[in-house]
Amino acid sequence: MQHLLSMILFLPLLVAFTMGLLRVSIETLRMATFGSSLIVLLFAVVVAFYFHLDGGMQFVHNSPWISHYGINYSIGIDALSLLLLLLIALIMPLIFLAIWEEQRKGYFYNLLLLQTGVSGVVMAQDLILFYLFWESMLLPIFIMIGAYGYGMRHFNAMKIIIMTVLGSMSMLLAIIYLGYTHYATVGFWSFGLSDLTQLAFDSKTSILLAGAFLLAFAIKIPLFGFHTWMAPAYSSAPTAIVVVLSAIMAKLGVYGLYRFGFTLFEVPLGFYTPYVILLCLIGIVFYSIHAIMQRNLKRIFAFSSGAHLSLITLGLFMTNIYAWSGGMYLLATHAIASAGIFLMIGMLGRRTQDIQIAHLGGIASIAPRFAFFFAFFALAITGVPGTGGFVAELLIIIGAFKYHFWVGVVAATTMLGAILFIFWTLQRTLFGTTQEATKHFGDLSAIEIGILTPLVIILLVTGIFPSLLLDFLDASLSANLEAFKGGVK
Amino acid sequence: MEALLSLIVILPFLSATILGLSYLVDSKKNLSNTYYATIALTTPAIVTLLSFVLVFKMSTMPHDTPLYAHLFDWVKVGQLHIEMRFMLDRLSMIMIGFITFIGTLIHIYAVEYMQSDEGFGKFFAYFNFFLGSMLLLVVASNPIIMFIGWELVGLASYLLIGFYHKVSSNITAANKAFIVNRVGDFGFIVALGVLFIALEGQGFSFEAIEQGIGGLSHSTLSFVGALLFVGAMGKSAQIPLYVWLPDAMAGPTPVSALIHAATMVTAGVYMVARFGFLYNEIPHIGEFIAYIGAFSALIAALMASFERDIKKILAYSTMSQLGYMFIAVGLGAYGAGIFHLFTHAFFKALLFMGAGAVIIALHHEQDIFKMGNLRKVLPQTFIAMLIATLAITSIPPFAGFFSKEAIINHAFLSGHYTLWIIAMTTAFLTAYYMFRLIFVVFFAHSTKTYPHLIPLGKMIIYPLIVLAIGSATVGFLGIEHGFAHFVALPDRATPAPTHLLEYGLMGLNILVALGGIALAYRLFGTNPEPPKANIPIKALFIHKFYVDALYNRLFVDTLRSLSIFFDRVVDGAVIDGILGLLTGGYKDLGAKLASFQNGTVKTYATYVILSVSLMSLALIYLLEAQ
Amino acid sequence: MESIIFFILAFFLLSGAIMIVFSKESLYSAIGFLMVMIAMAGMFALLHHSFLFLAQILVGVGAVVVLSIMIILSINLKEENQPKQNITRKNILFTTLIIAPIAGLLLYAIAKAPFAFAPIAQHFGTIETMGKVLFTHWVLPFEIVSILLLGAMVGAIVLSRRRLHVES
Amino acid sequence: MLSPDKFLFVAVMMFAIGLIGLMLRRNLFVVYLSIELMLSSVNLILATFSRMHGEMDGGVVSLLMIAVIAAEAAIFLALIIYIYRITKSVDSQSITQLTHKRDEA
Repeated sequence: MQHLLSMILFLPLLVAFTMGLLRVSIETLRMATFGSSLIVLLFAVVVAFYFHLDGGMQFVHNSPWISHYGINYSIGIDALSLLLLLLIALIMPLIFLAIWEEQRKGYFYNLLLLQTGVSGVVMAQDLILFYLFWESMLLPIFIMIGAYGYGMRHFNAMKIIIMTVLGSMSMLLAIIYLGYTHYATVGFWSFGLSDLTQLAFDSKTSILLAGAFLLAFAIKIPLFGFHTWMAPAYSSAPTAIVVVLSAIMAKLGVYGLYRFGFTLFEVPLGFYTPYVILLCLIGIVFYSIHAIMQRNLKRIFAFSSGAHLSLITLGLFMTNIYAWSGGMYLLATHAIASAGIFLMIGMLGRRTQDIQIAHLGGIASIAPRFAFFFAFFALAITGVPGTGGFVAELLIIIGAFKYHFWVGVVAATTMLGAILFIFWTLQRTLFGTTQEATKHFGDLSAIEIGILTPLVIILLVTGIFPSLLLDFLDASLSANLEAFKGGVK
Repeated sequence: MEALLSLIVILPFLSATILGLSYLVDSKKNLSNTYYATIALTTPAIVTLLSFVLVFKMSTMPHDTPLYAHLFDWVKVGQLHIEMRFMLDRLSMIMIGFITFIGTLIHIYAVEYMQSDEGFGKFFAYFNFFLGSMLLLVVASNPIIMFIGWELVGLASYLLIGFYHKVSSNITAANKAFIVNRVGDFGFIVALGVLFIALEGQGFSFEAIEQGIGGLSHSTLSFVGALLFVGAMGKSAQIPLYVWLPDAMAGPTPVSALIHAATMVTAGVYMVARFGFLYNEIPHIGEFIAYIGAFSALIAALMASFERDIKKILAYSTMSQLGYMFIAVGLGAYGAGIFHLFTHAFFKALLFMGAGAVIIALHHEQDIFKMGNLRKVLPQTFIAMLIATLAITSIPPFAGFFSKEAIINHAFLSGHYTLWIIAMTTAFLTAYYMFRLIFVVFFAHSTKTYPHLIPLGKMIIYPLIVLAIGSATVGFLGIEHGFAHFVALPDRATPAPTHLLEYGLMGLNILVALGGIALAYRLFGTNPEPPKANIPIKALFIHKFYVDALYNRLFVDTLRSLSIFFDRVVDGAVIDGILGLLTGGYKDLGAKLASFQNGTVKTYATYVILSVSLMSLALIYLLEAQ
Repeated sequence: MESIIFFILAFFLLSGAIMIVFSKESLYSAIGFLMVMIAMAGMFALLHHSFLFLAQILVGVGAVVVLSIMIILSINLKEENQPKQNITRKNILFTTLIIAPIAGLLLYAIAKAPFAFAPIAQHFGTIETMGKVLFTHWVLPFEIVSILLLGAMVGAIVLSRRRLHVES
Repeated sequence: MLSPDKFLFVAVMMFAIGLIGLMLRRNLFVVYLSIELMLSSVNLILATFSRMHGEMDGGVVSLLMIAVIAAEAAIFLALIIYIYRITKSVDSQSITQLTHKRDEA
């Protein structure tokens, strides 16, 4: 029980190393990766089972690592981390199923490393450890885009890495400064989150430090103005990576803000709040309009992703319980919905070899199941009632109205934003008459339906019985919100 | 009782799910249409029975004790406590009564109508889903759940309007319907957000809101009221959000019947009536609503007068009749408004189903000027259509007379003479364009024959007969304001009319209607001419005031060019430009430095010597300084 | 007497150096180099380094200079293959400007320090004393230089014999 | 009476002339000889200091330097021949393999 989290964390890495050392065949590798991801899912479910709803940080494990500088291997989870952990554990097996036919081994190795990276980000309670995982998840993505991507893959891989590293460098500097300050004031080095929260800074320093963290997260999310890596990276990346980018990695930016930004910098974040809110609001409108004229399915849904992440970030910065619950809820449901839609774009791409919208159409008349699932996920992204997205958007909009009237009005445009492009996209993708590329479009196979059905069920359950998940988050969020509000005063 | 109420909502969704799953699983089309039709018809039939049981049980109870059915807590965050709880009061009772009844008739009709379509199962999945959504909307006990139903109705209409999805223009129509509806929903959700924050902590069910709004400022209430009405505009196709309605005719005819009679468009009126307590606090917003309604009624009537497509004529007539309802609810005559909604459901369903019968008999011909003399060929349809037309033109004793008269009289008695004049004009136009349709389709070209007519089945004819009887008789429910008293909505009082005035107004109404019929007969009785755009004002009417073109230019083109602008300029030039300056700076610097590395050993030697020389200078300086 | 010899040697030394740098023909530069080497040997002799004097004559003059002249003659540069030298005034000025500080620093150092010759000990600079020091304190450098020479020999052979493929 | 200054002065002048040659000339022979010149000047300085302090160590280093000069001569001359074979010239400008080429970047 003590080492459950560590096992979740390092099992994929271990599998990757073992398989790599043994130089196994592609079949073995495929089975091993899928098996390991299932085991991880099992462990994650066990963790969720033993998780106490109102217990704060749990499954904490602490062992010294580089003790001279106070860097510890320190992990633990609270409700939100657990939520993300479950998402990761759920989505990874589906990705492995979706790339079952893949012959390039690099896919599997990189995805295994990626899984360790993203899981580590969610669990890390030590800032250096966090940074380590934060950067390590970038590397497989860089390799995957560069090696297996499409289009201008080298340029786009460079673009994503340069932009995100720009942010993480600033964060690293801030982390080191924090550790040093702990050394200077308390007398020994420490990078533990709980230690660093005790530190006090003068307002100017703390605003700079908070800004450094914010930059890293803003680029990862990405907020408006830091987003130009997003669409190229999405369009160049292989499907598996797009799913991870959209469903998991972007969410980790928000998670980082929540875990580190809001814990370490209650006051200075107040300084940034108006600007961040402005960026989020611009983002909601901007991304939606931007998506209209895109010609590539991946790019369209990349922008849709951006709009929703802006909405989630907005919810986070409203700092009231409605918006926080809504934000976290959207985090989960959008992860599921976007995983679904990008997996389907992958399936579509395998069938047509082309995801330019102009070359598609008429799928609904020859592949009704595909059309049903695709339309379902697209509608789930627009936040149709009955899917989880609606609940989340409703909560965020209410939270935004509580914050300020005009913020609420702009936040409510998210209801309009998604439909502007998604319905047109559906029209040109699914409906109408078939074209050259879609003439022999095969309907979904049993495996593919098996991949997508869990996602559909989750979306429906979260939409119809939202209190299940909301109650799960409520205690943790309320406690953190109280702590945050206390810190501000 | 609670269980029955829950079942009314749950059953249609359940059967929609079963139908949808069957359709998806059955990829080889093994399941027969009978299988789908059985499930699809059983559900609304059961639901209708249940709702009748409830209606009879409820009508004996006092009107202020609604029936509640609590299912589960939907959301509980902070002060936001939303229960999935259904409420059945007199208003929702009337609504579920006619929604389920007329909905069932349309289902029966649709089984025959859609018989040969390959998407038969899918169609009924959508149909049941539509019905369920509408019922959810109606019985919701708080605005949030109502909004869910509201949205789902929009989704269902999207799916059904775009049912023939191989033709791209149908999907465009469906998109238009959904997007315009969402614009309205945007108003709705903003209103709900403001209202919730204003009432935070007092609960958010309709009862709680009714108790809580006393403490709110007048401006807040006006704002909320106006924005809620924006939602109603979208759903009920009022100016300026009506553009989706005529295009929505792209769907199969039963869909049009369902949208226009029993579901969807009635939602806006219902919602305003549901929030009647709120609008009573802000009569000036109510007047605004009434004016919007009046102008919608007039404009729609004008457009209908120049339309050639039989379904679009009916669509505009719906918009026009909805305008009447909004006049009523805007002026506080909620009972009258709902009564017109009720009667309208009967005759509009009948009109659409009749039109559908004509269309299907003529191999999907929709242009009325290609029809004529159908009176002899389709006698049952003709009779049914005639009854419905008489009802909509408010000729006594047909249903529309009672309800429309109540509205027009209310406008007159409450002193809104402008509204009254507009309403009378519209009544005249209504009679004109409806009888234009009747004359052109059933009377004109009395020698025309139809060799390839498709015979109509029983399942098409019987619902027509039932509805014809309904259209002829349900109006009597409204005698002496019986209906309004029964619904027990918070109507605003008007001065009681003298008997002379009352009979005078009634006579005027009938006269105006007869005048319209006479004009229609004069122009179209024997030898009709299709409308020609020979004078500018006519062209304006025929082209629907160019509103579609205007909206396209104003919104669609703007958004598209904005999107391209964002892509090329904001992202491409500005943001990447700034980034490019950063990275490009390094690149240029690198290029400059690279030119120092010219490959010539001598130059390198020079660098070394130059460095040594500089160091020497520094040393000399330091030594001297000592 | 020693001063006169010194000035004569210095004159040869510096004029040889100038000849190296400024003569157009490589052969004249080599002859300048010869002068420098011989003058250097004389300087060693003046400094009582008798063994160094010998070594300089043997190695410097006998081996290095002769080798250089031999190479120059064997290459036999034609006129058009001579590098086109443009010793402009600007070049000279630039060079002087750069080198002046270095020379200045060195001269400054010489001028500042009080230098004087210590009295000569017996057997200073003879083979015997040199050998004693060389094989006691300086054994390791000596051996390293041996290896260096060996390496240089191998290198020279490799470079001048095989024609390596070089991408143009 | 001789003083070390004079020897040192001569050595510095030699060194400076060597440097000038190194910078000014393109003929590889001259470059080589200039380098030799500079080495020799250092040799002279070493010998002068050795004499100045009456210690033999300077002289020993000077001796080793002579060996180095010989080694250097061997390598340098071999290189000159090598370059001459490739480029058919003894111009230092003709060796441009180290250039940063833009198109390959």
